[in-house]
Parts: sequence; structure tokens; C-alpha cells
Amino acid sequence: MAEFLSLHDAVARYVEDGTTVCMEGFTHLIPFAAGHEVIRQGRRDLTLIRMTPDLVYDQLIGAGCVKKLIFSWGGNPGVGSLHRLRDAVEKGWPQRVEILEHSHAAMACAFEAGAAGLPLAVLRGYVGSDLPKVNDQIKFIECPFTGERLAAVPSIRPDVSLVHAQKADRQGNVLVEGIVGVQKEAVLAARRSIVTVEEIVDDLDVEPNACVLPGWAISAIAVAEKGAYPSYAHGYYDRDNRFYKEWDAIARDRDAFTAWLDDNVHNAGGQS
Amino acid sequence: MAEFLSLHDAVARYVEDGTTVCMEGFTHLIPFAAGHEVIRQGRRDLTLIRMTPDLVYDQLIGAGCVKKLIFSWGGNPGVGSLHRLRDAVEKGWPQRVEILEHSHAAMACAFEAGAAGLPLAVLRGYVGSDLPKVNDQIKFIECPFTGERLAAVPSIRPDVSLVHAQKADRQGNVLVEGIVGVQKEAVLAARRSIVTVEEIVDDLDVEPNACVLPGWAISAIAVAEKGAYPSYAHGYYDRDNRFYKEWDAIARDRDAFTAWLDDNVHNAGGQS
Amino acid sequence: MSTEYTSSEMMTVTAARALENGMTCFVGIGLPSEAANLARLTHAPGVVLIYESGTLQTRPDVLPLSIGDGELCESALTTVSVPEMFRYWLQGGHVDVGFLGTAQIDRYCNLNTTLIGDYHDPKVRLPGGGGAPEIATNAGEVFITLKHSKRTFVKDVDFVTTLGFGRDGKGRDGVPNIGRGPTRVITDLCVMKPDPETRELVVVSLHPGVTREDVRDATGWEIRFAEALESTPEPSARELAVLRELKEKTNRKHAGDA
Amino acid sequence: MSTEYTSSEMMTVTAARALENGMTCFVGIGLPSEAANLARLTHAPGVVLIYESGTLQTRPDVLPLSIGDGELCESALTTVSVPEMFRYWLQGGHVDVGFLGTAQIDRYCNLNTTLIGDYHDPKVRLPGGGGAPEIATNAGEVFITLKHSKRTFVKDVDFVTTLGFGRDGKGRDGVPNIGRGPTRVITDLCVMKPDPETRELVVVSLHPGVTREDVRDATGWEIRFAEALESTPEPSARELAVLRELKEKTNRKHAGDA
Repeated sequence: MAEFLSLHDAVARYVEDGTTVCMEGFTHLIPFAAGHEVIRQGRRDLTLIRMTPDLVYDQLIGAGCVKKLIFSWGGNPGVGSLHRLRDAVEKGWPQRVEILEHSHAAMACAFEAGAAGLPLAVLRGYVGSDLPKVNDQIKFIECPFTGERLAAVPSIRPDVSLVHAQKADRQGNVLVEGIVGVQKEAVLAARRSIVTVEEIVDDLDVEPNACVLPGWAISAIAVAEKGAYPSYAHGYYDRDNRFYKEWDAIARDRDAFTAWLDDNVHNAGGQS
Repeated sequence: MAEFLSLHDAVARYVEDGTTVCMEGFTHLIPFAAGHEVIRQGRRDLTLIRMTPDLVYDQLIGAGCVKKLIFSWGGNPGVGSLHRLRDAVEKGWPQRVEILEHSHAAMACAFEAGAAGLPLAVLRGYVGSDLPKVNDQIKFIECPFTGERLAAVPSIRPDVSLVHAQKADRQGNVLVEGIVGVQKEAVLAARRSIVTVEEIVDDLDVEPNACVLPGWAISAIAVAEKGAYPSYAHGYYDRDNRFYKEWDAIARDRDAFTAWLDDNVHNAGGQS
Repeated sequence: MSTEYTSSEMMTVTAARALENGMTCFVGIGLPSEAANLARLTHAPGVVLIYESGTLQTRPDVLPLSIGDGELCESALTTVSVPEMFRYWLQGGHVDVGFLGTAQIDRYCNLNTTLIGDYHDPKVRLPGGGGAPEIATNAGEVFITLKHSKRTFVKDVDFVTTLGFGRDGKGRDGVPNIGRGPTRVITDLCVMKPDPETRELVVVSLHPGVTREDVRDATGWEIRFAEALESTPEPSARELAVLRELKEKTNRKHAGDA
Repeated sequence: MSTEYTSSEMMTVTAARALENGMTCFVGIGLPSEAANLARLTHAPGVVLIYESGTLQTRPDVLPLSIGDGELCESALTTVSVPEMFRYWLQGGHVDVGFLGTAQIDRYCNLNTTLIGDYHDPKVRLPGGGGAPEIATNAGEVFITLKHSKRTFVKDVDFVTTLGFGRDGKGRDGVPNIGRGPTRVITDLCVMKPDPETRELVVVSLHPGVTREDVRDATGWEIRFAEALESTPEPSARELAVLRELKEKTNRKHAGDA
């Protein structure tokens, strides 16, 4: 049953050094507030899972929280590189980050399989790609009915998933609306989950087939207004594409990054 | 791209003798009008697929349209047996019907796999059940990551799926709302699909994550008002539970059934 | 508490009491649905009811006739597709209790809803497995409720549609990622639980006015009784009132449909 | 039609013209997205654009910066989850054309978006595969658009992130359930197509004012030219006007966000 906690307390309870953490949100509803709280609490040696690392993981990597990254596309979408990710992979600053990479299709299927409680996902994928040569978790199986060779990847089962959503009701049921990405799967595949929301409401007031996460499938809910910024929350605020472009210059330079991190995360207090 | 046809013409074009047909609708939105049109057109030797055969398949079986049935639960829900199905299986009237039976979980996964273009579905299923002894399509595979033994079933790929939905817009995009069952999967898994709808509207007017089938994923759309009756259409009319109970007496007796079929299907004209 | 009640009411009330507040329960149609909704309307308002039609956390005003009546969706927190229901919610491990009925049950709690007689020449063809085979293995535990008779309680089921503990009581031993299986069987005569060692069903509680002889006569094998055999508590006036109102509303609704 | 235009505009207009009305197109971000939306706003209003963020049949007013900007969802017919997008819509066979960009491409149309140099000690780490590996094999065919240079057009890619026709041109031979693969590559200099036999890229059309020498100088292998080498038709005034308005609206929108 979802407990209502402050973001500080939720992160302190569920994210420890060495935890395997998944923060999802496909461009939309990226849990920046939660990611910043993890940085503020100084967590180390995290294994981070995410299809599209985006700025939030660039920040966590640059802040030295991360030991390993499992991902399928690590860029600043429409802008260019994630410079903190590159600096860690190419130069080992502030520390070397081990990477394990997949394709989007494989990760999406692995999230689906994790939510479905299965140990593996099967897909028609990785045909002719070199990725299986550098990722020993990609295997191939033969269909017992047709003989077709299909790719298999282990399902994703994070220790804890952190996602952001529009709103929760007072029983802790959560509405995710718009580009829903793999958030439902990330929450259901994880042993524990923290959902940050823009607001708590009396009634979710939704259509029968809306994407609703029941409170009994969530560990903790924390209010984090503008908790996805500079990503966005459909119906609440837009993506700050200007900041995404500005990030390129900030992240390119270690000192500029460190200063930004101090000003905007370490000394920003959070929303506890 | 969906073509707007009369129900008569849609069925005449896509359902032939010997076709593998799936009519889905999990209690809700069962395509009775389409099923009756198939009976009126006198199709024979159909292979019918459906998780919960329900009255519509009892009628098709009793009318002599069916050679084989693939299903997972064949009863009149909350009432008792499907007497026409039993008469065909136990006594061969009006002809013997071959059956291939699964569990719901396996069929649901097989629809999902069919929609996903895969040849097989993998699930944690059939543990300790005798069903694999009488259904040679159920196999077991070993997970290459954990060694766990998991069930595998062939995906469902019907020649044609027939489903009923609330409404379509003028581009042929369809809204399915409420208990959505496996209708989306049935349509996407099939080579051809016919969707009957209560009405055509200018604008579906839906939330971003509603269950919408794009017109370009459907072969034909036909208007069939009350096309799910005595099943129901959420937002339009309720399930006629009284008829479901009355069906027990009608279907128990071959003559009563034949008379009902004449009055309500053969001589009912349809909605062409 | 000397209110009069029928043996069916005794069964339903006892089955309802097995559910606790906050449990997530995957509900079979018929007797389990009646018991689960009675629990929700009495001692367990926070029980989460899930039906295989995809309705999560549903609170129907009247009992559904089918597993997918409109009431289930209209009163649910949300409704998901059937593949999602079986994959994410059942197989994904979010169901504490699967609540099942059955046509036949044997001493090791195996359930038969497939057929009586030989598979290829059945005496009686039953509806089939439906959701039960995977509910019984993927839910945390399983409650079973059905009327007691020699026809339904047989030594060995004709067909194991759904695993209890297998033909020898060891069907779950060593199987990874499997639920505990049936933990209680509630009938109109008594409550039974599997023996912790052999897994054979043992009567642990007799309903008021029921004798050991009554149970023996209605069971197709030499049924055993627990040493500390209890007497099932009677239904309370409130439980009976709520159950009767629920059934009356249900009958009125289903008869009135036209 | 002597309107002036840049080589980038020539590329985008030519790429846009590759799309036909009624095609379903899985759109990569950047140049493919620009071309696909130009097609939608000019000759192919019925082209169905699909983005991997889950937005089906989207009609954005401005170009998205990312693959999941709000415009995509707001203007879409419907938005599905990312697993559903890859499983039902791409792998399920509903995509006619995958429209991709890339960092590196080789003579057999293999794409590299993973890294330059050695995998375990990269010179330049690129973003990775994203949706491309399965778009390239599960879509009916693939269009590729990118700027022409010796850095991007290499004889052999450092890493095959995404299959074109493999290291030897035979990578799709005998593989069941696979799309036709790349059928055209559109750059700011020319249009190339794979040779029907060898699968090696051949220049089939030069953009106005571009010479064979220009293409040779910008290609990292001995590029071949078709016998019937064509001249790419110039952009029309309308195409240029629509493209420029789209880009201007886009720039204003993305700069104005705060």
C-alpha cells in the first residue's frame, strides 16, 4: 500500500548505496526532482537503468553516484551528446562508468517481461547487429513451433523504480497520462517504487481505460511540484526545450557542470 | 485502410468456408450481429478461436458452421453449459466439432504474441495441469538465463477477426472502451479484420491513452446498431442477463434451438 | 446470534471471512464472487477485488452474472486488457489470493473443470480451465469454495485442469516461482485445510449442526478430521442481512434486464 | 522554379518526396522528422507518422526537438506505451517505412550510432542504438537521410549498430520475417540506392549543381554511379515555403520555451 512520504524520506528509505535504480519517463515525465534528491543524499555505486538516460542521468553520472548504466540511447535528444556520460565513459571522470547497452525494442520488451514476472523477454531483434558481441546478456533461442531464431534478453527487475506522474488520489492511486513510456512497467517490474506527483486530488476522475497505477502496487508517493522540469507534465507544463539546448554548454565543461550542480541541486534544498 | 461496408458485404468479402475466424469480446462487446451474419451466409468448416465461446459460438456451432474450436472456457457465464457446444462435442450434432483447449492465461498471451508478430508466447503456466497432455500445441522451453521451465504456445494468427466497438470516426479510427478484453490484439493479430460499431461520429473525442484502433490497421468497418446484444456496449446499453438465462432452455433442446435460429437469425434479415 | 440461516449462507459467510482487509483477491465467478463481495461489504472494506475481465479494484453494487458485467467496469478503479491482467497483475505477482470454485476436487485439492469421463469421449463436457490453472499457481495462495457432495469431492479427479498438490501431493515441491496453493476449502458442511506434510485435505472445522458422518457421506474418500476439530462460528445478523440484500438486489437486477 | 535554396533544403525536400500518401512511417528524430513532416504538409497529407515515444498518427505544428515532445502526443490519434509501440506496431508489421538518420554509414548501408574507435576504449562515444536496430529489420523498407562527408560515409562502419546488408551485402539473405532493408539514402549531394545484386550503394541521382567529383570527395570508398544517372528535381516554391515556415515556427517555439 502506497505510503505518503516527503521526497527526502522516500529516497532515504528506498535508495541505498549500490541499489539498482530505474528512473523512467520517455522524454515526458522524467523524474528530475527525485534524481536530484538522490544526488543530494550522496548515494554511490548505483546501477542505473533507463532506456534514454537524458539529462537526469547525465547529472547523476557527473555527480559521481553511478557505477553502471544499462541503457539503449544515451543522448540529449535533438541536441547532441550527454557530455557527462561521455566524460565518464571516455575519460573516467569523475569515475569510470560501466555500460551495458541494448536496443530500445529489447529494453521495452525487458520492462514488459519484468512487469509480467517473467525471467526473459523474447523479440525479433538484434538481427545483424554487433550489439550482441558487446552485451553478453543478449542470447538467441529457437522457436519450438517454427524454428525461427529469436533474440532473448533478461527481464528488467530493478530494486527500486522512481517515476513521476500527474496526480494521485488520497488512496495513493496514480494517473499517468500522455506519453506513458514504460512507467507502468518500471513500477510493476521493481521490488519497490516511488512515484512523485504534481498534486494530490480527491478523485482521479478518469476514463475506464486510463493508465492508472493502483496504490497497492506502489511503495511510496511524494508530492514534487514541477517534479519533471525541464522535462514536462502533460496538462501541467511544457518541456523547456531551451534548457535542454543550454545544457549542452553546461555539461561540456567539468567546472561549469560542478557549479551548476552546486547551485541547482546541492544547495537547492529540494522540496522536502 | 478501413473500408466502410455493409455488414453483409464485409462478411461476404472476408469470411469464406474453411476460414479461421476469431470473434472476440470478453463478455462485453461480443460481436453477435457479425456472428449472425456469418450464420445467415451459410459458411461451413470454420475454425473458430475465442477465449470464452459464449452464446454467439453456441449459435454458430448449432447452426453447423464450425469444424474446429480453439478456446479456454466454454460456458454460459453464471448460468451453466453451452448446450449446443456440448451436443456437438458429446453427441456430434449437427456435426462433430474438434476442440483444442487452453487456459485463459495462455490464450491471452497467444493473442498478445500474435499482435506482436511473434510465432510464440512464453508464460509461467500449465504447471501440473493435464491440459498439455491433450493439447499438443503446448510445449515447454528452458529460460536461457535462469534455467526455469516455462510454457510456450503458438501465437494466434486468425485469417480474420470480427470485433464490435462503440464508435468509429469518418477515417475509420475506432474507439473501444470499458472491458477491452483482447479485441485490440485480435484485430492486430489477424490478417484481415472487420469491426462493427454502434455509430459513426465526426470526432472520437477521446483522452490521449484511450484504446483506439487506427483505421489503417482495420480492413472493414460496418455499422451494426445494438450489434453486441444480448452482450452489451459500455455507454450504450446493458447486458441482457435475462436473455443469457433464457438461453439455457432454448439451447438445451435441438428443436427449440432450431426454431430460435430460424426466427432470430435466418429470417431476421440482418442489418445490411 | 440465533438468527436462522441456510447451509449456503453459512458457506458464503465462512468463505467471506477468509478474506482480510487489504488483500488483493483474484475472484472467480459464482460462489467466490458472492463471498468476496460479502467480505468487501462487511469486515474487509479494503479488500481489492480483481476479475479476469480486466477490472482492477472493483466494487459492484450487485453481483455480476458473468465475469465481465458492466457493473464491474463501472465501479472499478481502472480496467486493463485481458493480456495485461494475466501478465502484469496475476503472473506479475500482485495477487495475494485466488478465490476459485470448481466442478470436481480431489483429496490433494486438484481441480477438474474440464470434463467427466474420458477426454476423447466425455460423459459430461464442462466449460474448461478458464483462468484457474494460472490463478492456482501464480497467486500467493488459493481459497476454494463449493458445495459438498460425493459427486464433487472425489478421491482422484478425472482430469487435473488446475493443480492443487498433484496426484501424489508433491506437485508443487521444487517448482520455482509458484504460490503456496490451496490453503483452505470452504463448503456448506465444513472447512478443510491441506495437511502440512501429506497435503491431503483434513476437516478442521465443522459448521454448526453438521456431524462427521454428514461430511463422510458427502466425500468420495476416507476423509480425515483434525484432532482439534473446531466448530465454525455462526454468521452474524449483519453478515446475513448484507448477504441477503446483495442477493436480492442481484436477482432483481438480472431478472429486470430486458 | 529558380527559387534559391540551400543544399540542406534540397536534402530535406528530396527525402520528403520519398514518402507517399497513406504510407505508415516510423520516424527518427532530426532530419527524418523534418522530411516526414514536410511530406505530410505538402504532397502526402495522409502519411501516417509514428514516433517511438508511442504517438500514433501524429501531426505536430512544430518539429519536435526530442522524440517525445508534447506536440507529438497532443496532435496524435492516440498514444500507446513504448512496449506496445515496439511490439504491436513495429514488430507486429504495421510500419511500411522506417526513416532513419545515422552518424556513420558504409557501402552496404550498415549504420553506426554506437561509437567511433574501439568499443572498450572509444574515441567518440555516440548515443547508441535506440530504436534503429529493430526499425531497420521490422519495417517494410528503410529510408536513410544524412549529410554527405568522408567522416560519415565510410567503407566499413566501426560498429554495426543497425543492419543494412551486413559486412558482405548478404546480411538479410535467408533471414525469415525481415524487411527489405534500406532502399534509398538521401544526402545533401545525391540520392543513392543499393545495387539489386551486390547491395553496394550506387548514386542514382545527383542534386542540381553537384558533380560526380563532389560526391567522390565526400565518400570514403570508391563510390559507383548508375549508368542512367539522373538529376534530382529541384524543390518547388511551395515546398521551400512550407519547409521554411515549419523551421521558423520550430525555432521560435524552442527558443521561447522558458
